[in-house]
Amino acid sequence: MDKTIPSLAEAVAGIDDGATVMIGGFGGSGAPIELIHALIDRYRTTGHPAGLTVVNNNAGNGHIGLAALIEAGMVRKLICSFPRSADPVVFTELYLAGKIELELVPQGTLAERIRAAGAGIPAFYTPTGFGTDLAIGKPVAVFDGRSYVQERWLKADVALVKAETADTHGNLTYRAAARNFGPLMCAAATRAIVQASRIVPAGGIDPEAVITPGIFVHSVVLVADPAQEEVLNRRKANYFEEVQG
Amino acid sequence: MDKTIPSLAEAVAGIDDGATVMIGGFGGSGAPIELIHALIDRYRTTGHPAGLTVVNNNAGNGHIGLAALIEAGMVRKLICSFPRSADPVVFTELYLAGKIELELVPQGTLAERIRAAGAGIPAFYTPTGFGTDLAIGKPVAVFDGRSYVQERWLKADVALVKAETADTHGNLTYRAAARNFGPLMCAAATRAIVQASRIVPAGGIDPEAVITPGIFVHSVVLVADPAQEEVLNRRKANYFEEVQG
Amino acid sequence: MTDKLSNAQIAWRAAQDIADGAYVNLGIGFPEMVAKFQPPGRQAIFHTENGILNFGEAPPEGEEDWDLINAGKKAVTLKPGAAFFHHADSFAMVRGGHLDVAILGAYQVAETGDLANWSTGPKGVPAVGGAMDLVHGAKRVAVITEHVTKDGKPKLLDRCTLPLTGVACVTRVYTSLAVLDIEGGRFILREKLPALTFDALQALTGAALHVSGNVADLHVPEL
Amino acid sequence: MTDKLSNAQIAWRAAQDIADGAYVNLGIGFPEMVAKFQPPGRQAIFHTENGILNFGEAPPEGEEDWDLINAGKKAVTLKPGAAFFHHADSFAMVRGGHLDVAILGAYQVAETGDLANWSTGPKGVPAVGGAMDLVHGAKRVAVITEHVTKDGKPKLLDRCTLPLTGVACVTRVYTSLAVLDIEGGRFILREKLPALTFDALQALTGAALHVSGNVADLHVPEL
Repeated sequence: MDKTIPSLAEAVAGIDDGATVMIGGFGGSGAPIELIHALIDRYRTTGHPAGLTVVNNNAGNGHIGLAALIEAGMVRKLICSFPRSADPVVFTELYLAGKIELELVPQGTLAERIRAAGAGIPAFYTPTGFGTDLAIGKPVAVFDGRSYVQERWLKADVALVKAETADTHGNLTYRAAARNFGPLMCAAATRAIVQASRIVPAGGIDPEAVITPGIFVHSVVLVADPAQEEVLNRRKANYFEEVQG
Repeated sequence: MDKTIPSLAEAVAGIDDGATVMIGGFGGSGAPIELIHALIDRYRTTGHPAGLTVVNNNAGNGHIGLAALIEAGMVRKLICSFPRSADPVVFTELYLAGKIELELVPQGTLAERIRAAGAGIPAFYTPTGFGTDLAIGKPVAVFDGRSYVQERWLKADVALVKAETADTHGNLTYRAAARNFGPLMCAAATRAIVQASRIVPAGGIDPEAVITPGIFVHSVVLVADPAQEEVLNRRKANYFEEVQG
Repeated sequence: MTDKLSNAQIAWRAAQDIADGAYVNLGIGFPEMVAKFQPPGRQAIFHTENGILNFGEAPPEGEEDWDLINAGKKAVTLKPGAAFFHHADSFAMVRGGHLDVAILGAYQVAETGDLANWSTGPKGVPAVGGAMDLVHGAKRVAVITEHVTKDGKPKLLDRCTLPLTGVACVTRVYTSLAVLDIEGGRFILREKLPALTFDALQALTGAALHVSGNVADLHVPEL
Repeated sequence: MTDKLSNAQIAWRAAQDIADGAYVNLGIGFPEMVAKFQPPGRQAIFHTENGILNFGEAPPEGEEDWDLINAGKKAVTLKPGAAFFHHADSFAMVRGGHLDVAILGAYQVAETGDLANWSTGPKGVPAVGGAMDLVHGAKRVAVITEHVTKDGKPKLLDRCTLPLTGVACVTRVYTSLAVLDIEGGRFILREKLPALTFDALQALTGAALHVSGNVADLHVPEL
């Protein structure tokens, strides 16, 4: 078994128009910049995939990574908890112009909905959001005298996730707080595509140290020295200028 | 912050009559034998705690550990998935005599109910058990054309868990498949009491390697060379004969 | 050829349908035997409910590590690329549809796909383990079983009479006499022992057998 | 003493109520300041939604590790005994009642304990983050806030007029003028600036103030 894919372009080749794509990361920590840029590269060459629904905690920052994906016009709808950042201009302008749809989800509910999808739990109850505008239209139930909102699982066709070390079976470790949504998204997606800073043979990761077991991972591609969103933005990097210019 | 407790007796001192006690382990793997025996020791000296509800995957094996806890007469009710073992005579006789109550729960539902308790999820839907005797009386709902059973969280007053390494903050690692229910039970209990083969200062466990973060753990007690249920049973160990004689 | 397959032969036949790289859970007891018969060049990844992916055979006696066991509480070893995880993650793998195949034993299987394999009735101590989760989780749920009970009663029925493990969950049954798919609420006969006539098999089966396309000979090596 | 507390002084006052060893989540922005004012001898363990327990101060500029950030996306450092975990485990800590204290900012707080702190209405881009989870998760939810808005309107009200973050969740409010508990649907005044009369405070508050026992002087050091 070898889940390694030789190139970023091949890794993102099978993502269809209209797909729901989960993208790991919390802000720049864990953002799979190279996978995202490979997906934009493909769109700029082929016109596909378009009309994506993207699930991420945020809505991008500056003009690279998720922000560039949105700026390229590939995203129809965003499901996130916090569409603000140091430089959220790309999303903000499209949103205020009515050109991108937003489903705002409380962060813990977002995490749990994704976790539920991976765990085969179609719905669960949470106290989060009860009595607020974000619970409008959702079923409510009382347990032990307290009111809860029913939330549904959130599945995806594809997850794009950044890991630290992968083995050829797809077992993953992460780096510090870059872990965040990664393990949940791998399990919630029909196809989890992972960029890893290091790929080792099966047996190269201590079974005790595995954070995402390989059963949740479908493709692994090596990105040995991955970009860090925050570093790119501090030097005002711009996907479009760098690719075009 | 130091969650270390100097002795097993002190670790189990505050468990009340009628408490719900989760006990980690799957069969003998992860069974906190020393904590269980300390609890029996206390009962045999003081008559407390009695009338316990115990949550474990199994119902004990032989005459040590959980089986001995049941044999001592401390357990009113058992919540488990598989009350069979190589030598289940203690539970079997009491059960068939109507002297102990059994709530049988599918294993994955047991795990998820415990996980839900720790995660603040009062209820969730699962396909498991739909249409079977174990779903009788439970609410049913249809999502996306498929039928699911509503299950409730399962909380405990106390969890008794066996870890490999603990630090003074209560961060834990486990050994191989001894992990099983441990992380879930720590989070689901008001008080998680952990026996560890090794206790290190804060900073002694790599933050990446922590399996149970200390926030879920309340007391840690050192058991440097813990007994293994399977090994004890292969030499026909008996808690009562060894203590008495 | 004997008049029926041995357990090993049933397990062998089931093993032929497991693809290389498949994630597989084998029920405790008889189904564990399937692991022995992986065809050359194929390597499945075995999952056990108690939190291991990619475990291997039992260690030599005396070298057991009792923290390294399978769902049947038997000592196992690890293969390269193994992983440990807790019980909620383990059943996320099960319930979340991440296993390619689960192979289970059966008391009874119905043409509806219903399975009864956990309880023979109200007597004794009931025990369910992970069976109810597995039948609603794996992408493909197969059963291996004798075709009839020890006293000759059919185990393949129109409706199960014993307490159910799951509803409409089994899609393939490997028996000591035949291989059958369950499709649209019917048993479709795919393979049968060559010496056995359709009518003879039907007489040993408690539900109507259907044919859709070819019925192949069930050929299994001596084991 | 100035006529109202600075943000640092409000944060200082809130920090005095955090016990040694408490697990604490501080909302992004102003509440993060509370961490600076832990009394000597006490050490809380700070949780951040994005998966760290026991993080510490920002590193020196130029030494940031951008995989090691807090919920406000600011670089942090680790203290001994830190742990990483994924987002579902992180919010299990929040929702499951494992945090001792959450301290949040507020646009409005009602005597019912309702909190509004995520949306100023339908204009602009809404963003909620983890606030709605925190208010229903931590054992104690406290708010730190100016007593009135920049244009002098009360922020402590009988009912919130802005979109709610949570219902009946706040139990203590630290303002630039006073410390109040919320009990039984009422604001109970616990401390106020010595120079301020009860009536003057009431005039700046959009809900009835109640007294139950002593009202202490709110004393805070110059910071």
